[in-house]
Amino acid sequence: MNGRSNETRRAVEAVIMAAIEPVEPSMLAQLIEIPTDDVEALCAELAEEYERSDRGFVLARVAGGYRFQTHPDLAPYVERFVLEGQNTRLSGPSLETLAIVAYKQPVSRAQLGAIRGVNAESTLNTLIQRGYVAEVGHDPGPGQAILYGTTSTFLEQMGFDSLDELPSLAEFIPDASVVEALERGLHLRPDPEPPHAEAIELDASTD
Amino acid sequence: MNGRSNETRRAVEAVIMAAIEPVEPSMLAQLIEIPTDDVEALCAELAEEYERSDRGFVLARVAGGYRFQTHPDLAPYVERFVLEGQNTRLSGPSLETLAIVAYKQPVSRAQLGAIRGVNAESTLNTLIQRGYVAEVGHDPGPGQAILYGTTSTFLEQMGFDSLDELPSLAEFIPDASVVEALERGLHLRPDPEPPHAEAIELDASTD
Amino acid sequence: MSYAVRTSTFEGPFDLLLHLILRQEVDIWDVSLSELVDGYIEVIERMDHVDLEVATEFLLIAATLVELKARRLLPGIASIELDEELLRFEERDLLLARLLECKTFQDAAKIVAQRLERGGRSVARRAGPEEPFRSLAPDPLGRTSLEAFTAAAGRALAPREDPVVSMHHVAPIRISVRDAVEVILLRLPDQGPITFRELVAGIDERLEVIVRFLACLELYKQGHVELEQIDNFGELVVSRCDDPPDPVLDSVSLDDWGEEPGSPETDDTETDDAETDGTETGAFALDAPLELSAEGADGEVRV
Repeated sequence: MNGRSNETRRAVEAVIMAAIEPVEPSMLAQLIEIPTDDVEALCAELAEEYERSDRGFVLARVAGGYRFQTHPDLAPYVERFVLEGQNTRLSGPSLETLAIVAYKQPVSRAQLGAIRGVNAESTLNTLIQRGYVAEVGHDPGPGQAILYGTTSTFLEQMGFDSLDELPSLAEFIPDASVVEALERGLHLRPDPEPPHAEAIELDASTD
Repeated sequence: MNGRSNETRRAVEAVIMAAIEPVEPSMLAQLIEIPTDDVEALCAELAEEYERSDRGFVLARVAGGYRFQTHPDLAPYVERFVLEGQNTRLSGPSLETLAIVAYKQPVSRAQLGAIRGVNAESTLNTLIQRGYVAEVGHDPGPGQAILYGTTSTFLEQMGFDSLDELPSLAEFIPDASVVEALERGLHLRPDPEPPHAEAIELDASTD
Repeated sequence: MSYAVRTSTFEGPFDLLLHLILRQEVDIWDVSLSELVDGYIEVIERMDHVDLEVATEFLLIAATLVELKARRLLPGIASIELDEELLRFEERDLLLARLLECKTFQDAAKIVAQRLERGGRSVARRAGPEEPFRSLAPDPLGRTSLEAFTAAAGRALAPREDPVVSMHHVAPIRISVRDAVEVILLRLPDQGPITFRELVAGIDERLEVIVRFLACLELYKQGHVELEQIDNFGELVVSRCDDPPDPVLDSVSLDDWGEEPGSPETDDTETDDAETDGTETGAFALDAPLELSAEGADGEVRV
């Protein structure tokens, strides 16, 4: 847009290039002395411009700020360069624990164990080691259990601007057919007959 | 030039963007599988392109390699950002890792991970980058793990004359009652034999 | 830094149960429980090492299932009273709720995995500012006080709480149903209802919650409290009965829950023991419907 000088745009590029972490729009606004809204608009324009001119990098909005990062298309080249399979995949159980922490944070080990059932310990340690999860405080209650939550590294890795971008947990609640299947599996038959009876009754109806 | 595909150009941009140190042309050539001369030509083109489209960053050839850096015009903004912006304090985790290195040096990454338990990898890299920690030798044992210790920069910044000035560790190691409470947390009873082999190892870690 | 390598598809009893039920490979009540146990043991044997938590938790679930199943086999079940039946549903619902929760997070984890994978394809620029800006930046360590540094050392080098091996299933939980009954009677308001959730607020020991739940059932049986749960998964509301049939608690019935756990017996290593123990102590008598799981909670199910 014409309202903003060329220098403003260039300053935004320079500052983000010099940063190590995502730069918050408010920080850019303060440095360059323009309204935060303008920063946001400017960054959106820049991102689009890079995309249009088919650059090998993108201007991404993650963890509450802007940063330059490589275009996902070029992962094969970048991975060869950024040694050590830094991106070794998390195991299924670790992912589940991570999902629970993400949705239930702040959460104690005991609470995690109650939901996850087993192995919460070792998977949580893996996640802490990866920097996805960290201590975020103590339970005010007796025992003062350590509480855990996700980190900005987690947001950065997910490519999320904030936790609000997590899809609602409601989306994953099993639908009626799953619930029914489970209920069938767990059914209690009120009939006096021994279990060899053929009929499979859904006695949930007696509720 | 037409001879080179768009992807090659984008790959060069991506790799340089991901790098922390300037990337040597030979390295780029090897990664992208093109002759080194082509890399040089490509980078010259890219530098010109950024200049022409008036970007806030430049592709500079420094120390025998290529890297993105801020455009000299924009120095005032970058200066202000560096002075007021991010990274003016060490994060808690970084400081903790630094403390371990200071007290336990020389120490390997594996040992660090065992003590720290969390994210030692990335915090150690930060500390090396800042010049507080450096390689000081190799473990004589098998594997020859790299050992790390603190640098003279560390001493200077902490205002220490020598490492002898580090306060005695005993001052902050929790007293016996805390250790006991932790052991109680393990739910271990004075059983004649420990319920699980792991418990022995864990106990050992409290000394 | 070695992590346990997971060689199996199933991470725990809930995963396994979920899988079995959803594939309709098994109707929990029609399959012999030993089949389930065998299947599980097979899974455990394929693991590199037996995970204590996995194994013990499975025994707890198995014990609950045995109990539910055995109760259905008892003669005279037709004459079972409505409240008995409701109790069975409640128990079933607890299991169902946990299975649903397990499934929910399994699905949520898939999205997290997708996003992480996508995010992992980009690498952020971390080079930071070049010289001369780099040396312009104030040295962060120079701004760190000695106090902050030593505090960090204390945090980092203190014996960590983290490597706690949870032995909750192994070490007997000290609280008994009898104790829990007393606690509940103390905490129940003289008038008006209180939710079960409030009764267990602040307790994060799962078995303790279960014991408190069992205590509620016991009080209900003896006519000291009313229980109400309007919806499936809804709040369980507990209120004191104005005129219990016998103001004095039936001590014999309380004893059915087992004595205060003393020193643990040593050799209950087999799953079969859970079954035998239960039967021997009259666990399936209708007036103590949840005895077996209570025994499990009180530490008789051990590996």
